Amino acid sequence: MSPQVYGTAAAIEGQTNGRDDNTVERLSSTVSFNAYRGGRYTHVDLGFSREEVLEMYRSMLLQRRFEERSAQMYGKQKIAGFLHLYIGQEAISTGSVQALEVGLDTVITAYRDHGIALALGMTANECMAELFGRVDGCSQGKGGSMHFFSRNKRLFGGHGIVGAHIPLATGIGFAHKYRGDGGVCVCYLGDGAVWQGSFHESLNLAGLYKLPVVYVVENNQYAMGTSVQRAAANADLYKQSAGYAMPGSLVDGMDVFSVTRAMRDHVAMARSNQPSVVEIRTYRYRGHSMSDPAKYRSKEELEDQKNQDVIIRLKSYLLDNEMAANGALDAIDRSVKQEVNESVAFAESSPLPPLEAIYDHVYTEKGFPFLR
Amino acid sequence: MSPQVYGTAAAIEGQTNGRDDNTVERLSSTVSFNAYRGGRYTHVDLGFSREEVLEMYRSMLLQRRFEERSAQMYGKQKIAGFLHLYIGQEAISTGSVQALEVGLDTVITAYRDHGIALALGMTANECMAELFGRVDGCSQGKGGSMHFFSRNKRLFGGHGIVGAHIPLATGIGFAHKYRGDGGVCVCYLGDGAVWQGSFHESLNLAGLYKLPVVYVVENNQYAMGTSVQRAAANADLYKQSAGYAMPGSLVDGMDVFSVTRAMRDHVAMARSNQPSVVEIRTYRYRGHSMSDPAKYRSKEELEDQKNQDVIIRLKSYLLDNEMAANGALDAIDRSVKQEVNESVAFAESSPLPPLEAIYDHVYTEKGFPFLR
Amino acid sequence: MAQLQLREAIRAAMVEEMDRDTDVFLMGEEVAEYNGAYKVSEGMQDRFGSNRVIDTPISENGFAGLGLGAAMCGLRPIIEFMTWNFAFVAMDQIINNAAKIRYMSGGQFSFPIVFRGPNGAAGQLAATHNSSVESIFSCFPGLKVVSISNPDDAKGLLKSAIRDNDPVVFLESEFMYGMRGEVSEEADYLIPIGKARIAREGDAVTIVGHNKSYWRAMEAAEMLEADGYYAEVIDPRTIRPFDWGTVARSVRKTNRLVVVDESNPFASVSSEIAFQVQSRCFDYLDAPIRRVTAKDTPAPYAKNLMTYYMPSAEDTYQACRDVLYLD
Amino acid sequence: MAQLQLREAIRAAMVEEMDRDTDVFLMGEEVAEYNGAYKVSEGMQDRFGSNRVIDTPISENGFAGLGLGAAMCGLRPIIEFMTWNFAFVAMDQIINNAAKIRYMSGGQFSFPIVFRGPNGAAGQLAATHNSSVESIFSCFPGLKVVSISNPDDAKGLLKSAIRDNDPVVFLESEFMYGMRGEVSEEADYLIPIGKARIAREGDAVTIVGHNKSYWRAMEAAEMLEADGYYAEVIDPRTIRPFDWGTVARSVRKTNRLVVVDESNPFASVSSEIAFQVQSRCFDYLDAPIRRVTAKDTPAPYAKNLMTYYMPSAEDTYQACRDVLYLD
Ligand SMILES: Cc1ncc(C[n+]2csc(CCOP(=O)(O)OP(=O)(O)O)c2C)c(N)n1
Ligand SMILES: Cc1ncc(C[n+]2csc(CCOP(=O)(O)OP(=O)(O)O)c2C)c(N)n1
Ligand SMILES: [Mg+2]
Ligand SMILES: [Mg+2]
Repeated sequence: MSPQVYGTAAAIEGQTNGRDDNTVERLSSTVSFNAYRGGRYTHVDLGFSREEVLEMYRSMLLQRRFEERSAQMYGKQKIAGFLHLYIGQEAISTGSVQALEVGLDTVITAYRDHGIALALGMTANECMAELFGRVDGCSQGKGGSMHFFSRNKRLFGGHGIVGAHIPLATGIGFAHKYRGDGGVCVCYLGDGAVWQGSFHESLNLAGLYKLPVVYVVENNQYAMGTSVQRAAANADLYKQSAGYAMPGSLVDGMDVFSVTRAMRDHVAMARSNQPSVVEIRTYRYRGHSMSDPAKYRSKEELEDQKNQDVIIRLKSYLLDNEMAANGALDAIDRSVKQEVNESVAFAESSPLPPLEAIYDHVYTEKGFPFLR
Repeated sequence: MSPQVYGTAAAIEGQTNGRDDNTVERLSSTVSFNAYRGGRYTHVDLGFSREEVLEMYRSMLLQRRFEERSAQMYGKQKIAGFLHLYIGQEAISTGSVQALEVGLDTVITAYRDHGIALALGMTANECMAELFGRVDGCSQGKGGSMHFFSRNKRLFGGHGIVGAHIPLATGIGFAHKYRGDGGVCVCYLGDGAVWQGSFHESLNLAGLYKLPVVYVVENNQYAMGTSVQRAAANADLYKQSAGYAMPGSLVDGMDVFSVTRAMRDHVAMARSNQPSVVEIRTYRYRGHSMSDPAKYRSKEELEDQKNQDVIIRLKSYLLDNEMAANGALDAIDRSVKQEVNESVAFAESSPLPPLEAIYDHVYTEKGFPFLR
Repeated sequence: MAQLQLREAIRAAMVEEMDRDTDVFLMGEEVAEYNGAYKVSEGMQDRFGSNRVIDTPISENGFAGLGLGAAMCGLRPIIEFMTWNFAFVAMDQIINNAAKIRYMSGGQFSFPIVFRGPNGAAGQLAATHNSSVESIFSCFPGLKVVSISNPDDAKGLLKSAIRDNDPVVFLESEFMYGMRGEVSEEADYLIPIGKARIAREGDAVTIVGHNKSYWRAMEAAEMLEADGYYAEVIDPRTIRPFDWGTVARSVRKTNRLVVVDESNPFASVSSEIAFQVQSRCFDYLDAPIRRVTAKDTPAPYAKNLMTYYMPSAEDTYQACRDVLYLD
Repeated sequence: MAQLQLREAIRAAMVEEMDRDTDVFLMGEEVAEYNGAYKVSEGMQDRFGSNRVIDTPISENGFAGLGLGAAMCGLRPIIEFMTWNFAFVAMDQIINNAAKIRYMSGGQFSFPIVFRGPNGAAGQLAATHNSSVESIFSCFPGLKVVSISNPDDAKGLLKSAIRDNDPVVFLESEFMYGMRGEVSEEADYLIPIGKARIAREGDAVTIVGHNKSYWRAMEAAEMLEADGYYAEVIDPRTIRPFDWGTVARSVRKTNRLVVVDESNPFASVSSEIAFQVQSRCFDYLDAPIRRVTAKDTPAPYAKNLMTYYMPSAEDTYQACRDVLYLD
């Protein structure tokens, strides 16, 4: 081998620390990652006012109640197809929105998308109407639960094919940079999506082109019935970043403040065109979708996790720090419930799309000659 | 986050060394890899007899002369399609075959496959006849240069779609383990193939199922006209192993002894069901294929590399160590040239497949009702 | 005869073949511990152990290729796609490797493998979860494509597919998994690949339909019978190779053909049937061949649109009346 | 009119559109520093810089998706596949994302993107390097598919494709890149997507052929002329949407149709043409529709087999004689 080739390797490695049997050398280096534990950050550290924290509380509750109601409506067959609930993961959507410039920055996620949609400020009305398959839905009834979109809030979907949206995120980041608009793209994916090749191709492209993208792995411990340990050769998902020479972090997803702090750091990196990977450990309380009895985990495990509930935790924080009284928090809950109830009424009264709308939105072109 | 989740992370990391700003912790760990430098191993270290070394010399020369002759034949339009020459990389094929049990172990590679075919003991005749598209070719004239196969030598191809053979290798390894036949699969791929998702999916599957596969990246510095640096977010390709918690090594591919040593170590790991990644740094002297003028690199770079030539280097070794005289080495060259000349005559005289053979080998089933 | 659900018939085929031949194994997402996303493989991990019933990460390209590599070594993998919609990420493995390597190797390496899973629409799942892939795979010489409409065929054809030495794309249906039907209990019940089934005899019009569409064909035939016309209904069962003889013989008798196919229309199986039948039965056709397909759009979510999207028995009935010049 | 090679015409279209609109960029393997694997993009990196002419790693799925994400933001990417054979690893992005997201978003996000590269056979490259993908992509509503046969069309259609707000699959040919032809120098030379070209008028038989097959059609027409028969040759130019009107009008005049299509036959474009024409021209057809396609096998390497594999002018000529009942 030519000396310069080894030169490169050595330079990158930093050191060559001896041989293990007189002939084989060891190349060693240190890799490090950030960790954002729960219970470390106060709202003061993060610069949040009392009102802002209450707003976050309200947002998490809205996501929770919206989905509880959706589940009921699914039972009543008002909603069909797949319905994947985000319940338990609301700190991720809510915390990360605190790091974003909504309207400039872009967001894309998989099919478990109600939480982020509401956190971004999409209305319960347009979301519920979409679940009902009505014209006033955020995707005009064409997409359903898995395919929430909002041009306005820059939510680029809601995507049902595991891993398929990750290259899109990479391209959205590319567009931010190409245009120099200062925005960044946040891409959420499940722990299961890490093992799609599209994730790896995307990380390499983002690292190579230095794109403003944050890849956020929402590790809720399971991909359907498969735990991370049963899917991963290396269960520390944040370490994937190292293969692409980019920063990686591990975050406690049961604490909305930890998420906020981590996402602010990573969004800031992205703003200076440094892509990165964030693994946020969380838990989904419900089954994978409505048909999943979730027998693959124990009751104890689930109860343990519910004790960490993100909403109860923030509630205790508000009470403990005397930022709000019980009554005020109850009032928020009532107002959220009312908002959700109204969204159901709104969805019920929104019309079904007319049959000819089946041909709308296939092409931008008007009058495309479909085969009929 | 539940304490046990962090528990896991901390345990894997080994240590948590402080915070960088009072709130964000660093998780650090050491990753290490083996390095097999050139010029470190003698044939005695490796237990090779003089005859065995001469046999390796002959094999490398055969690969070289075979391809030089193929290039001529391509110029005369006896060979068509794509022709990718291995010239410069022969230490990899030759060194790794020393680590294999030919007939038990399995080998699969991309389209730059002549070298490994000959190193495995496939005859110049069957290889040249394949290039000529004749019935006596190793793939009966159906595959051409990119698709050498030998059931006998357990060469599972010759594959033209970059990265597509890597999952096959994973499955071949799976079959070794399923059957418990003690064999291992060695999968060669180019530096360019590392950025196909199929590589990453395969590493994860192999790591998860503990499959007996060695993934060998033949890093010849370029994928067509794209240097590794221009394709990789992280140009140390062997480090990809870390993401899948498997061993990785960096090897000097210009020294056949270093390759032998490294491959023996990694094949041994595979035999105990530990998959791994080996990056072997090498260089191709010719263009990517016959039509490539290779303007993307400097004359100096090429000359530098040729000074490291694997064959000249082994020749010097033989002469310096008085293991063979110049005359004996020349005789080997003459015999190799004759073998190659005969293969051309053989190929010329082998018949073209009959036209009806176009329907052979599509299905195992006889009498499949093709549309005609 | 046993009364089995479609999923049970598929499972019975797999279990029998795995009992018979230790080279057969099942691999896919959630097939083992979860007992199958649609419970097709329920109990199989318990029976055969986790070395032969194997869960995978969500890496379709990787595990489809893994199956192919194992098949090259003589194993007989059954690779389950949770649905065929997720096979597009594994397309290259199926099209470039499964279909072509045997050819490129001059016949040295074969692929005794089955790729199976539910195909086509499964309700209000929107555009990416309702693809019909039969025409896509049938294009490619080297593959065989089977599509089933009932439990008995499922068992007999899947057993044949598992024993076949060529790669078989085996298309099931999420909607039909719960459907019950009589299933042969013959010891070695094998239905040959490549033979259509005449499900109902008639002389007025031939209706061809596979998978779910077969049932639309049967419903339309009943509606026609009320009008006094007897339709001949053919379930092709195998798409590649297609049993042209059976269809052509029928059309020479009925002089009319309607194809029901839930694929999007362009270059679909129905197109190929039209080509072949006009070519083989030119002088026998008394009316243009009609087809009833999914709309020429992606699949929508909204309930009314999704119903409208799918080919219906009513539309099939109307197409039959049209080719009979009844209105 | 300028005399340009096909590759130069394609380049001219890209250069003009990139001059006109900074949202247009070109991305693909070896498109920039190497000047294109087939020199289609020669000089473009020098002209537009490496921010707009961008080399990629060998990650088709990744960069196809990157292009789509950029298109969702309103950029107008031109994504080059070195050849379409390598698009199978990116199939999911094209089929599930490019074709369907606009629909699923209720029209909120569009995909003004062109995927382009050489399609079909390119000589003795064996099975994985000779795929014709037009029927595969034409299946999918949401995509447009253009296939070109000459430099002038290449320029006019590619400019239209780049300006189109929907995703366009643009099919070229490695074999034809060096072919010279007259190309319009009009300032804004746009050929509408969806309009066929009648290349040669005649009354005896209609021959439809696109891309390389167009030239087989023209050669066959000349051979027929020597026999005293005038074939009408139609180059559809766009496969999706297909200009059925032009073909149907021609068949109503000639009463006979031969389709040349270098795809494998099953469920190919030729199948769809057969369906549509028998449906639209049933009473006008004096003979069954014939087609001349690649063999129903993977593509072989050996020279004689590869020649035999491809549809030839002679076979096309013979098919015309057959439908004219001349032998
Ligand atoms: C390519 C693909 N394969 C399989 C599926 C079926 N599927 C849907 S969700 C899912 C699990 C994904 O788990 P994860 O990524 O962890 O996300 P989570 O559901 O936990 O949010 C699977 C296998 C799919 N939609 N796409
Ligand atoms: C999926 C795919 N994309 C693109 C190509 C075209 N192609 C053939 S070889 C090659 C370069 C591969 O480089 P590398 O993996 O480093 O192997 P090397 O040629 O150096 O041996 C490319 C881009 C292909 N064959 N397959
Ligand atoms: Mg998960
Ligand atoms: Mg290389």
